[in-house]
Amino acid sequence: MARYSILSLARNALTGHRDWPKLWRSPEPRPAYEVLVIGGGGHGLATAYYLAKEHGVTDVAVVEKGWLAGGNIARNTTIIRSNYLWDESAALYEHALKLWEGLSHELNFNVMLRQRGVLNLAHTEHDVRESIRRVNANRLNGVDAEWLDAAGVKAFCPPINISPDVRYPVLGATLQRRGGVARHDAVAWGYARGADARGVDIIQHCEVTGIRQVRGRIAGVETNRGFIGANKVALVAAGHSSMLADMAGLRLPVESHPLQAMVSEPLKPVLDCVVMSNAVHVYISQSDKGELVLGAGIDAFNSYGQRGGLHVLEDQLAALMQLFPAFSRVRMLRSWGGIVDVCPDASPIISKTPIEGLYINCGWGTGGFKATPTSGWTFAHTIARDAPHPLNAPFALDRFISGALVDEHGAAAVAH
Amino acid sequence: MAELREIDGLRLTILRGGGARFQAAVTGALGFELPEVPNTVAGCALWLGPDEWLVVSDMDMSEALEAALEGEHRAIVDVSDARAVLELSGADAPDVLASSCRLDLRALESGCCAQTGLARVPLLLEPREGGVWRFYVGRSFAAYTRAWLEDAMALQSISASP
Amino acid sequence: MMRIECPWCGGRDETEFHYGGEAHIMRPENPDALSDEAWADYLFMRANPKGVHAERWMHAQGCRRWFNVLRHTVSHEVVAVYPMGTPRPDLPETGA
Amino acid sequence: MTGPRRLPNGGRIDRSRVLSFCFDGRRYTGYPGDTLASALLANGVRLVGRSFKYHRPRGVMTAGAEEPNALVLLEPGRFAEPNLRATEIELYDGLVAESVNRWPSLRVDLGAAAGLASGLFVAGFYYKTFMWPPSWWNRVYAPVIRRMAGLARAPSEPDPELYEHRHVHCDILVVGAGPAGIAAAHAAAASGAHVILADERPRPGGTLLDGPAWVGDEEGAAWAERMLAEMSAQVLPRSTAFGYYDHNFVALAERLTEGLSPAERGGRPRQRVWHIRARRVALATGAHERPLVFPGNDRPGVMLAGAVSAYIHRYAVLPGGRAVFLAGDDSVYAAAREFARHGGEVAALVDLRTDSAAEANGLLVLRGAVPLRTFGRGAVTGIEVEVNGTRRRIACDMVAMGGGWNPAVHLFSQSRGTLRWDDESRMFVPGLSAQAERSVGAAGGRFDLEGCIAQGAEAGVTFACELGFEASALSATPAAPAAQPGVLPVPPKSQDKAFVDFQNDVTAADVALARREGMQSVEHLKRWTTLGMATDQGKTSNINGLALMATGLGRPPAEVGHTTFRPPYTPVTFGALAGRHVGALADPVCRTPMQDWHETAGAVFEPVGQWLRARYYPQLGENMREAVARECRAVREGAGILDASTLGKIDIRGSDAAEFLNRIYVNGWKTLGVGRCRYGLMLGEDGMVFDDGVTTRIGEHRYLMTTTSGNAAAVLEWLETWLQTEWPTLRVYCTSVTEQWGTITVSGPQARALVEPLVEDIDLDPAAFPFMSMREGWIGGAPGRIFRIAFTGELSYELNLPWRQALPVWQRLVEAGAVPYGTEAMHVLRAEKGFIVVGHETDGTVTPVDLGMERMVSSRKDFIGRRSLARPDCLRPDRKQLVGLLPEDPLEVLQEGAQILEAPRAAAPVPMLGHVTSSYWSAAMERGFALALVRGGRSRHGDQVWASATTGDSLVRIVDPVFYDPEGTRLDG
Ligand SMILES: Cc1cc2nc3c(=O)[nH]c(=O)nc-3n(C[C@H](O)[C@H](O)[C@H](O)COP(=O)(O)OP(=O)(O)OC[C@H]3O[C@@H](n4cnc5c(N)ncnc54)[C@H](O)[C@@H]3O)c2cc1C
Ligand SMILES: NC(=O)c1ccc[n+]([C@@H]2O[C@H](COP(=O)([O-])OP(=O)(O)OC[C@H]3O[C@@H](n4cnc5c(N)ncnc54)[C@H](O)[C@@H]3O)[C@@H](O)[C@H]2O)c1
Ligand SMILES: Cc1cc2nc3c(=O)[nH]c(=O)nc-3n(C[C@H](O)[C@H](O)[C@H](O)COP(=O)(O)O)c2cc1C
Ligand SMILES: [Zn+2]
Repeated sequence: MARYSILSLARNALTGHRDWPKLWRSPEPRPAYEVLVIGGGGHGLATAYYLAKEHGVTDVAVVEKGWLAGGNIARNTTIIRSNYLWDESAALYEHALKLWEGLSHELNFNVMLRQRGVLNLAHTEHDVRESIRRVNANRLNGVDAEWLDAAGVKAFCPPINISPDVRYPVLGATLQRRGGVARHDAVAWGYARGADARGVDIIQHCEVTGIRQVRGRIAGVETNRGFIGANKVALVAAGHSSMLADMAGLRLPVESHPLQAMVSEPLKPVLDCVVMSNAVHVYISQSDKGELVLGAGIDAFNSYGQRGGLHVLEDQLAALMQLFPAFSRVRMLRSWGGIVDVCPDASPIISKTPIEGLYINCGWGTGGFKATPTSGWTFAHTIARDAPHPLNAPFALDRFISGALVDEHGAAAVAH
Repeated sequence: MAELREIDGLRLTILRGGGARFQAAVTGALGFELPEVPNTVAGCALWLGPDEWLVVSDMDMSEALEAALEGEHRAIVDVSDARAVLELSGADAPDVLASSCRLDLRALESGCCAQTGLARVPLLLEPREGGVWRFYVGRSFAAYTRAWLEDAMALQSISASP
Repeated sequence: MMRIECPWCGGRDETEFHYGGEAHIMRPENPDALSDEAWADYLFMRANPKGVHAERWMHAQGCRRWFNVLRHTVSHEVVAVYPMGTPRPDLPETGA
Repeated sequence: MTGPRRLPNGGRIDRSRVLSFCFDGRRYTGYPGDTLASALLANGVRLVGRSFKYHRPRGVMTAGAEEPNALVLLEPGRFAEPNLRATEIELYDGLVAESVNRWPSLRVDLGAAAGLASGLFVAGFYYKTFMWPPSWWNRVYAPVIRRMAGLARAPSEPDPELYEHRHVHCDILVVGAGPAGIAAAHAAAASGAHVILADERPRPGGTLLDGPAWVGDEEGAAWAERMLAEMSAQVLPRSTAFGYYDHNFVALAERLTEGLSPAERGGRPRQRVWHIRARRVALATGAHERPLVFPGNDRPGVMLAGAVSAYIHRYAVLPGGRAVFLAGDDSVYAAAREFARHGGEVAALVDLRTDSAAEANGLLVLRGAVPLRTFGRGAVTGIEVEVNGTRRRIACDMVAMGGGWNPAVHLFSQSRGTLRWDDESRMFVPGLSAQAERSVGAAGGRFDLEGCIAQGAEAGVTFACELGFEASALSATPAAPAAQPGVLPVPPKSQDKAFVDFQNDVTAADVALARREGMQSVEHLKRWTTLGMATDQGKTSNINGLALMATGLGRPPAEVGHTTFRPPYTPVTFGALAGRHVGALADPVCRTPMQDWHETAGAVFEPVGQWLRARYYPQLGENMREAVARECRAVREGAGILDASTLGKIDIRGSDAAEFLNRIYVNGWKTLGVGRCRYGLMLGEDGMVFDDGVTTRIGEHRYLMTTTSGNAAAVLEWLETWLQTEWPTLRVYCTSVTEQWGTITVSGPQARALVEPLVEDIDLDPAAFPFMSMREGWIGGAPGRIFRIAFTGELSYELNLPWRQALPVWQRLVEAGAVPYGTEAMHVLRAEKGFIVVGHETDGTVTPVDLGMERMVSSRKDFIGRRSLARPDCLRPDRKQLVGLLPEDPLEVLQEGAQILEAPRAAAPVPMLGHVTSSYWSAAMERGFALALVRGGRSRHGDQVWASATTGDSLVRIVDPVFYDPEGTRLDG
């Protein structure tokens, strides 16, 4: 892998940028692999990367039905934080945040992590109580967290409106200073480049259409480019997880919903942190390019359409008008949707399955971007060792049977 | 131009039940047949659901209904207080309504009624003779609904002015 | 935004309805007789197809009746509306 | 005359009035009917903006919505609107606009230094650098990148203007009022169908206004006017269809005050978002001209040829004196002819093709030419072209280019219609429709006027017939003339920048570099280079970009494909989308019968669901704690009254009502006598507590259920769901009566004395009216009910009065000495009794057993959620259980949300045992106390543990959760 550096950039500038190598190869699929990862999103690519890097498993292919990193990784609002309520989640997401903090260097690819701080607003006494509960839990779990009153919120985020005269006034907020945003596509590209350099075959436009088992054991996958054998198959298909699980005869506690987001036209810097509000249902940040990036809640129904209804965006902007009345004259530039795989407890599944050689990583719903590094890291461990890492052990499929859910609905605000 | 007023003094009763015997008994008590066609009005009853009507009258009908329906599976519930009755009229009324109502107003004429939402408030809409739009709206929502409509009326008259 | 056909009130905007998820998930007759796995299946496991989905909707701002809908989860085309308690109708293959 | 480039006559401007406006601090004049862009061009202003990345000087390039360059900040100040396209701003007197993305000024922009280092700043460079030293990224690089990026400043003041919404249904919606759209609307409306015709521009006519056009022997604009006058369609000018959603739902943004200065707007709503549900949609959105990709194609003065014609005909502006026309298709010839006819000098008509038969009217035509570069510092002064191997430099002050046309398929594609690459015409045209829609005219790839009109009319008639209207058949649409395809770009050889995406500074070289680095899918190309992601969304650049990629890969454009078209077609104001759901109308506020009274009494409110409930009533000089303590004491020592009207109330009727309650609640209901009340707990099917409340049997087969205030609607829906979907044979009807009954809770030892004078026919004696029972009768002259239920532990009467008659009773009680108390005191009082509140003590993970209510849970029947309680995790002995906590320091009030620890805080991670769910100062106990959920807590009464809060850690003792009157001796007063 050609290393990127200021020098390499300058050298290439002199030669008219003729000599940059490809970020990754486009190999033809080989007949069989040790591990076949289905899904070239952030999580699938990170899985392949860590399989190679941490476990020396390089006989790996990632198959992606469309263009690389075109699923939810291409369309999320990039919020990164680790201030989850329950111990299990806090450990998982905090591990991710630590990986994030070294990721650009690890990958030799600038993923443009910007730790500008994430505010989760509280608008009711109930919100306040649950926010403080979470701050306390976070601190005890070693996750940085602060509680700000309304004045503190205003000081941290000057454009926000904390007037008590609005329908749902800002009473305070939790702040995670280490939280922030990153350049979503770069994360996937960086992992893809890193995995490719370690020998992983990344195969785009290769759709898995069937999962072959022989005597209860995984044998490989059928694809639109033919059968590919594999000793182990890892499903990391986000919104399409149910479809793939179904090919293996598995049912999942997952439903796929549209989740929409939008950007405004680019503006000079005006909002330096991430602001999320559960009660009025909107979240916003400003990207390095200057657009305001906004999202809301899911559309209610099941869909694979990558689009939702205008009313969801309208409600979300009405909510925004309470928080940032000055943004009223800003304009929406583009809106889009993704397909999010939602679990009943708003927590992911990173797990072995009842089928030998089949592993699944899904259910990240509206909030898996921030977990990308650890999702891959723990999943690689689970696949390579055929046993979960302690970090992902609580996120096994069997929790739906035992009832040991990790319910992040109640207290963890919008799960982005 | 549009005008909004609140109507007082109506008795509102939710009536639930079904079947031929029920129908007959209600007809006996009220003197007309309950509307069976969804979203229509017959006599003083508005269709709310396949087994549910709103009876609107000047006097309390519940005793008469209870008596007539003795032994039937039914519900007769006084909601005279639970719902406020507003009436919007005037040439601009449809435009004012269209500020938030997602129904096809062209398809609504007197003799019809429809439950729907207006500005996030659920309500029952009854177009009446003379271009009058009557709303039955949850009493606790009435002030907000009025405020919304008055605002829409004000904007409508500004937009209409040259 | 979709337009959904209430069997009683006719076509209304999606915003008037509440979505009820997958249809035809019967509450088990005798839950105590079920294994934890079988109970989990009832509680949580869903078909979640990409294609025609049998699902429940309730006309929340209208007549408040539940009904079943067959809807394509990619095109969002509503292909059938049918009452609660009736089986899923057979459909000719839709290419949607 | 307004500006040196204004033609002496012609144009669709009103010369009777001169408008004055200001751009970047300089005053100019223009006419009504001008856009800011046309007025600037008329005044000879060519430099109007700077590009995003390299801060290159830019001028007006187009005459419409596709403009990538001429972005301004309109009306700096309260009425500021960032990033508007000058080509769309209607001029008004006193208009003030500023260029954007430059500092300190448009002419001298230090950001242009980025252009000097542009050798480094190629596509994707961010990802390769700014990583050393690591700490510099956040501190140095990122802030600098951020400051460089972004276009206009964000508005900083609240919006002084309003926006509204409108929802309509129509038979046929026609988008675009060019010849095709007008013909469609005319034909459809003639049938009697309800037709809406919308166009983004102020004046209908489309391209008919852009050049000479004849419909038969009628002048084009006159034809348009006549057709519009004849038809009964609803015409919406200044209305952009920005989104085509499911089931023929199209959203439009109408600009109601466009062309008016802030002072002239008179409080009128600024914009209106139309939500249109159309049975059929005709898309007649025209086409966008494709720029040519050649080195230096971004210099101010380089424009689209069609735009040149449009400026001449719409605004009587000749945008240049001596021009070179670069033709990639025949329509450029027409523009050149118009330019010459109106006094411009055509230095040359440079045709990139060799085979055009277009009429040049004696202009100098150079065929088979290749543009090599342009010259000029501020704006273009010349161009170099290569013809037959020789280079020619031609002096000019304007270059007009046209590479062909791209149908405006945005809405079609949003409607999920699939596009088809047409090899013959070299463009993406609408393929298969997915909704009840048709693309007509240029939007459908049809470019002859006669054909556009015929196609439009045919769509109008067909739609009308499909919808059952009578429409006369028309003569068939004539066959399309042979396609006259434009040219697709080829990678230029020169090192100079040849721009593809003008706003985001993506060059042909960037496209090639992306390809070499493996970013070969158009989606990767877009995200690696930002091609097509600017505020114009690639209207002028997308097709050129993908064509370059296709050429580079040696694959046909059809295979390379296009990126996804997404709403909005052009940017839409946030405030417009929010509509009137702002300020006081933001969200419905539910009001109780006593709401006015609470407001007058100076109550502090808290949102609970859609209600605003009185939280406490501070009296002069009181803080919250004092007020709440006073209210609590009043209840414990005298009598308080609480407005409990917000509680959900559901009338449940039918012979199976008891059976139904049995299935819904964890406890049994079959033995409850008429007139008796019982507390019930309902679970989700997952076994977790969902809601609670008291239900009273008010008749043989009639119950009144109460629910928590926030959950009332959800519980009713829950009940209906089970009845309708699982148990349709149960004979039960549920009706919400929440707003039928105003509810006043009178509580305290003096409660009876206060209520007694109000009631006429109810014996309040505890023997006659025991705890947990209900009586009907007359209360303060109104027919009502009294419930003897007590959330405070004191003697209590919950009065239910008809909503409209509750306030007088409330007032009488206050006059008689009852002290109003709010939700906060209510919470303290109930917590002293160890009563839970759903949402405090529960969070969706708590079972009745966790709450110590296992004795309530019936083992003799099934109920919703029961099976889940038997799952292994619900049987764990170390589940978190409800306990009381007493801080060792009695003066301390623990923080709600404090975490419970075995020992004081140590290094993280510290194991947590649970958390404080409710915590208050108890006036009765004169100390702080709390409820908590603690791991295995029920067997730990007496243990000392720590409560860890943001404010510090405190030693606490685990106790029984019932703090006050555990024997219940006070219930009867
Ligand atoms: C609008 C939106 C906003 C969001 N905001 C945030 C946020 O702010 N913070 C946050 O943490 N998270 C957020 N998320 C969630 C986050 O994007 C996802 O949880 C995460 O990206 C999912 O993991 P992934 O990247 O691997 O998924 P994807 O990128 O969706 O990857 C799955 C891949 O599998 C491929 N695939 C599917 N089926 C097959 C098949 N049969 N054969 C081969 N390949 C197949 C897909 O094409 C896809 O590329 C948001 C999501 C959306 C949609
Ligand atoms: N190559 C050529 O010769 C060539 C090229 C282009 C156009 N033309 C001529 O152009 C005409 C095409 O007629 P037409 O009616 O198809 O197109 P048109 O361009 O005349 O009209 C389209 C109209 O739709 C409006 N519009 C576009 N998108 C919109 C949206 N989202 N919302 C609201 N309004 C929107 C435009 O502003 C315009 O007024 C014909 O006369 C044809 O001869 C010829
Ligand atoms: C964080 C973020 C920022 C984005 N910024 C822009 C932008 O500035 N301009 C733009 O056109 N699209 C922007 N997009 C949206 C993409 O263009 C695109 O809509 C999204 O990746 C979904 O893909 P699709 O629309 O092709 O389905 C952004 C997306 C994300 C996730
Ligand atoms: Zn209905």
